[in-house]
Amino acid sequence: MFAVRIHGRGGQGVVTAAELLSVAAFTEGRHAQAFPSFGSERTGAPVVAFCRIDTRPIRTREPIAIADCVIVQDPTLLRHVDVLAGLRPAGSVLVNWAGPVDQLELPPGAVAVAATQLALRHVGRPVPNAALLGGFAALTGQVRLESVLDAIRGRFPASLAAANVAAAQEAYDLVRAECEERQDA
Amino acid sequence: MTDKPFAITLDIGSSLANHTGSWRVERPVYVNRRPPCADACPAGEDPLRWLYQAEERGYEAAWREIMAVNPFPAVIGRVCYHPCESACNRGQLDEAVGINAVERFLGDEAIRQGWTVTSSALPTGRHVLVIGAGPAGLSAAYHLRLLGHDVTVRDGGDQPGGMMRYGIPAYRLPRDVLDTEIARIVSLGVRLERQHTVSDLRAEAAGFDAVFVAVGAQLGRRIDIPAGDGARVLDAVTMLHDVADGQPPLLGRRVVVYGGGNTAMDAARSARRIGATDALVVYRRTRDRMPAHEVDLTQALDEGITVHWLSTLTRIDGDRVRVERMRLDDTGFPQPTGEYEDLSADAVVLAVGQEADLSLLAALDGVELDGGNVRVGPDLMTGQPGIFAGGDIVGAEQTVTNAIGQGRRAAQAIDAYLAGSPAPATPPAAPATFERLNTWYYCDAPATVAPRLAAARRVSTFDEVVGGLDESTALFEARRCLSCGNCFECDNCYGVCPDNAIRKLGPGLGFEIDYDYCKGCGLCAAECPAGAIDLVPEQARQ
Amino acid sequence: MRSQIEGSRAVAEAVALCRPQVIPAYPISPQTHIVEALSERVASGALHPCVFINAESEFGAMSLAIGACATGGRSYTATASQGLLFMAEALYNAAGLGLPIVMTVANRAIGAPINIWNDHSDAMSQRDSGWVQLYAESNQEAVDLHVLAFRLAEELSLPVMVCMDGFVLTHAVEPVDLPDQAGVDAFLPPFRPRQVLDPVAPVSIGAMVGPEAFTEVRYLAHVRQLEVLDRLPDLAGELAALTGRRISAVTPYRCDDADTVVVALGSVLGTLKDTVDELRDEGLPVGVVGVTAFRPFPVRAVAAALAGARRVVVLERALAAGVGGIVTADVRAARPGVACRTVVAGLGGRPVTRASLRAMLLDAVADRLEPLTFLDLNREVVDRELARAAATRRSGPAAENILHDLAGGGR
Amino acid sequence: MNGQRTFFYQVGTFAVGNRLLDPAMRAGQADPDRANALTSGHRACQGCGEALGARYVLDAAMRATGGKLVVVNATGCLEVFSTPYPETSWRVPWLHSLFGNAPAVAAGAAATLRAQGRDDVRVIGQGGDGGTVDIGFGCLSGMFERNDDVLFVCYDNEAYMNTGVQRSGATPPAARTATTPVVGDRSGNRFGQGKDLPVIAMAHRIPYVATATVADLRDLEAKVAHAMSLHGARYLHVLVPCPLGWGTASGDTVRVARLAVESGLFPVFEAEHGEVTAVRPIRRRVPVADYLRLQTRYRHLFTPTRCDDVLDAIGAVAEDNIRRYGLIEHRDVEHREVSP
Repeated sequence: MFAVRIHGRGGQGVVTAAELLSVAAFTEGRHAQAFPSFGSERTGAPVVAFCRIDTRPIRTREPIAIADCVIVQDPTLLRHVDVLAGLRPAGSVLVNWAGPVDQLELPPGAVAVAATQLALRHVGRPVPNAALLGGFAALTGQVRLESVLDAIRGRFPASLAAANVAAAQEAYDLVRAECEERQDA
Repeated sequence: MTDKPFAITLDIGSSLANHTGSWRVERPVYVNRRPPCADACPAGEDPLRWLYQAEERGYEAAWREIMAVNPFPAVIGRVCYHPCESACNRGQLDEAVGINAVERFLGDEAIRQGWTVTSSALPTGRHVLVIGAGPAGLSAAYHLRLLGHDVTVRDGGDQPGGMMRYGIPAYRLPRDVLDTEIARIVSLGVRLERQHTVSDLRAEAAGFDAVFVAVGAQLGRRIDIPAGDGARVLDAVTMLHDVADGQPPLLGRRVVVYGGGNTAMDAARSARRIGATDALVVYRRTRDRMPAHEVDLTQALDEGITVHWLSTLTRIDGDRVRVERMRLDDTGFPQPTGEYEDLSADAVVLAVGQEADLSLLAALDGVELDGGNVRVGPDLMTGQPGIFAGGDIVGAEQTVTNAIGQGRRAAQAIDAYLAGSPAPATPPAAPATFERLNTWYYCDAPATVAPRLAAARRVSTFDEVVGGLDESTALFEARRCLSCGNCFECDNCYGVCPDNAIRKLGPGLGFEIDYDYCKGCGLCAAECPAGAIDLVPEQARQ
Repeated sequence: MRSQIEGSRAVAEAVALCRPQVIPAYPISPQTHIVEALSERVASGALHPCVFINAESEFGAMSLAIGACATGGRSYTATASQGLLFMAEALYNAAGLGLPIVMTVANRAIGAPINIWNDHSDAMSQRDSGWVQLYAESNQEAVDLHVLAFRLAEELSLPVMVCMDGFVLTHAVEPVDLPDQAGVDAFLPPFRPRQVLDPVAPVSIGAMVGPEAFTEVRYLAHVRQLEVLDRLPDLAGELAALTGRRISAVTPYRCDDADTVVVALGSVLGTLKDTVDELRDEGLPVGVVGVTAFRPFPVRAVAAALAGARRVVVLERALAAGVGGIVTADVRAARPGVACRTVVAGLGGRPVTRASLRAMLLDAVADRLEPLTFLDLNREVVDRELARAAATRRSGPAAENILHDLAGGGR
Repeated sequence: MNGQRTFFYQVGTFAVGNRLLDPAMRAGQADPDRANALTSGHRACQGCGEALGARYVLDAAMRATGGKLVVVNATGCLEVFSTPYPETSWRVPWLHSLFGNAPAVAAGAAATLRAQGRDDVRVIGQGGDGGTVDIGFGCLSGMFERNDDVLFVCYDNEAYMNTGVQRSGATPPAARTATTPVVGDRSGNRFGQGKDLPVIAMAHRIPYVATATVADLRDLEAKVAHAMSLHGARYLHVLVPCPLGWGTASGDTVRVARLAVESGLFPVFEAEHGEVTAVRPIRRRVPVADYLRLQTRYRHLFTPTRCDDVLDAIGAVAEDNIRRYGLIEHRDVEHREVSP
């Protein structure tokens, strides 16, 4: 079981990200369960979505308290939300951030990718979710990039999908490079 | 009920099992009430019945409906003063139905179409003598023939018709119309003996099984007015008779007619037609008390005749007459005022009433006279068995219509007499009053105004003054009938019953109430335009 | 076809496969995604012929469904929570008229205080409405139950409510296997109504029934509902031939030698099963009985599933104030004489965690469980409020005070 | 108005039939083979206006649709008196669901017919004023705004008669009901506009709105026929006097409905897409007192003393209607005033 928690704000595609991640896992023949934090929050409010990935059918329905990975779609949340709550000691953190990650007071393993910038460049709108999923694939290896890209292609109309695929691809490359760099370091 | 859920889903129309008639405390009943027109008709017609036929363009049927009662539709359609219209309930709504005009249309249509009547009764072998070929005599003769009796009519005149011919000017009753309707009666097999003045009734009655005396009131009443030399005074009856005979009297330029009845109007209007430039009617009371009918007065006034109201003739002197102004006392009776006025007059025509010559009957045993009239029983039989009398001589209203009614009643009484059985008495139906009508349902439709000849033209001729209705206007007029007290199949009862408890039986068959379901709400009665449904209390059952 | 899909969408797909002809709906969280997906399928022509109606209320929606169904149209709607309550009068009516409407209830709490999150208060409030109630454990089961529901409803002329936990299932994306159209068509023949508004064969539906027949009508309705239990195995078998998955009115899980068994409905069963697996691994003889058909209540099947249990815990997602459990009463009746505890859990969307369940089961096994337990109840808050209430004895919304307390204020 | 006036007949426009008219020009109710959608044996009170109105409307609709009609009925007198187990008086496909949902149930029926391509079968929803203007109003408004293909007919008897004459949103000012009693200075129902549902219906801009009464059958039938010739949401508001609730003689049902119109208190009109298109002019105007006096629910306005202020206020309502709808026709021909 691999549990992912995604933090973001209403309107940033947090729920979609969790769903796409589950689809990517599903296409790889694994079981996955994605679900949002069930709230009445409106656009802009902090929101959370979850994704479980397992090789066996997933029966449990409880919210993810112990996460293997946390994705932060909006770095401004870090000031208000304890995004690291329940993160396993060796858990991964992927944050949407254009600057150096050490500015963010995150655990050492945290990786930043400028997902909003990538989205603006490729999609034209500040929707960082696809890029972050690319980054997730690179960071955790839980899903293959191609599965993420297929999930994106299956979800959006062709041109929008292509733009998001490009963003995800580039994020994947950046994070992979970053990880390799760290490994090398 | 097959697979349908128990109790929740039901087969349609199953409530017919529930007989709601048990709720009823009053039951509606269709009735035929006596309409005011029929009630008022001296001839015994039931105009509603023939208007009903005419409404459907069943003109021949309508005419035959009249002919069953009155053999003179075309005549009556002209000369009747139509008390039916005075009584007509529609008069309280807008204007009375022009019953008379429709009757004339039907009578004329019969003449145009050549419709005839035949008697379907088996010959009785009985022979009735009718004395007088006026409206009463001819009506009696007609009905007696329809009943299968042989009839002989004896009349002293050159032509049959009596007062219809000699009392009513041709401009009101064209002679060809009269002749045709009389000929139709004669053609039924009536033996008509003209110029046969009966003076010895006992002798003449020999060989007859019954006699009907209908000699009419042919004598102009004379009154005592001081008259000087050279005064030219005539009575209206004689004058009109002479005019009818084609021998009009010379009256001069200015004619004064004294009297206020229809005969006075006829005399004045005839005077104008035979050369008088001025015709002045002197009458002792006011217009609203005048016995002449409004329509006659109006037409007379239209023709330039003037009326001197509240005036009596006190003296006739040469070419002058003196009249005294009158005033009405509290009882409406005219009282002299002592104020006088002189008028110039080349002739004075007295139209102050008519009397009968009853010498014919006076000699008979058992026959009683009462003033100027013969006393008869309810069956019009005089004190002498087998001798009946009717028309003007029995003291009834002296109109053609009444005379026709008298003739019919006499025929029925004679028939019963000959059969040795009293005429069956049917109790009169309850009246169809205006209050019973639901007038909402009748369209607003004022009376058709009959076309009239131009006054200028009618003064100089005896052409008919009042024109007839054409087919469309007659139909319209007929359809204005409210059918008071009698169903005319408007379907209202059938429509307004909330319980569908009225069955429609088909054209001409009316309706039937299904008392299994009728709850007695009374809507049918309330919404019946004609007031032809009564609500009667249900009887308690044992 | 198996796909990774949101529960609401999966249900919408399943409903669409059943070819409903009329779908009236009024939006209420968390049902919205289902009817949105259906409206899209109707608008696109993918679901045809079908009329989607935006009703003016849930009462209107159920009434539209009543009219549609009575006219012979396969009718479907979905609602939740207050919406279900707003339908209440029409629910009884649809059942009383025997109209086979299928409805999804995305289970949600009932206010006040208003709460949009999941529990079973809504459906439980309508348990006596005459509707068949089927509860889904997973989205897969929700899909299968919907297909089954139409067949069951139409065969028996009864309305069927498929209950799935709001958000927890409706908004969860997980693998679901959808049957193919041909398979559904074979399983579900065209709707042949027992009674129908039709000018060709007019009937009056909905008569007023007085004392002389009302008891009989009700008795027949009861018998008819019980027929569901007789018919369900056959239909489930037919459906299993199509899907490979078998639906049961009652599903025991590791009950064979269990002396403590938890009875529950809905999605909490998954978490419960994981918890039981955990405890079994530790050697505790515990089991779970999942109740899929709550109405009619499968008395014999529940009794059989609990035959070996010494302790029964009924995990309730609703509360009958003043009594406690709702399902408990029926379980007790099915298995009289066995100690039966009620645990009220997950009200108003509170997560039912494995940790809490585990602790509760350990208590149960140790006979430490109160007859009525509120799982994860914040004792401190309620005690404070009760104390305050006892002191002031005033009416008013306790919720306000509790929220205030939780926010850290405390008065 | 739709009903063509036939002059030159003793009875043309106003009576149900008349043998003189071409059968095609007679009211449908004159037809010996009329549908009798509501047949004998029902348990309505004597002289029930609603029973009459319902048969008028449904027979006309059956005629207009060639018998292809289904009917949905709200709870109320009409439902109770027509379908007590084990008997029904309906001869049309008929469904009763609830008090407040008839418009929605009817719309549902229409939806099935549309989905099944049976557009030839038409749907009528019907109910009393309570089921229409009060408890059923939400569903009705929804049906209107969606323009569902339903003719909804309100049989307005101006109170909850089924439950024993309580006030409804359609109860007129000053009327006494069981819940607007005449006690002390209180004079029945309070004054106000009430719920003018025809006008509210018009505000939905639906294809057709009309008012009618059981006193003018031809007008009513013409309106039903016209309504059935249209599609979409249509509304017909029929005044149906209730002898029980109004305190009128059972035989006066039609008369009192007629007086409601002739006094100006019940405007008869039709509207399409929110615009008034035709008005039935007053034929023989009467003072409102003539209408009110027949009804014991207004008895307190006449005894023990005549309440001229209240009568004037009711008269003002009539005047307002007359002005608003132009109910007095200015004709060249002067017509005599005769009380009907």
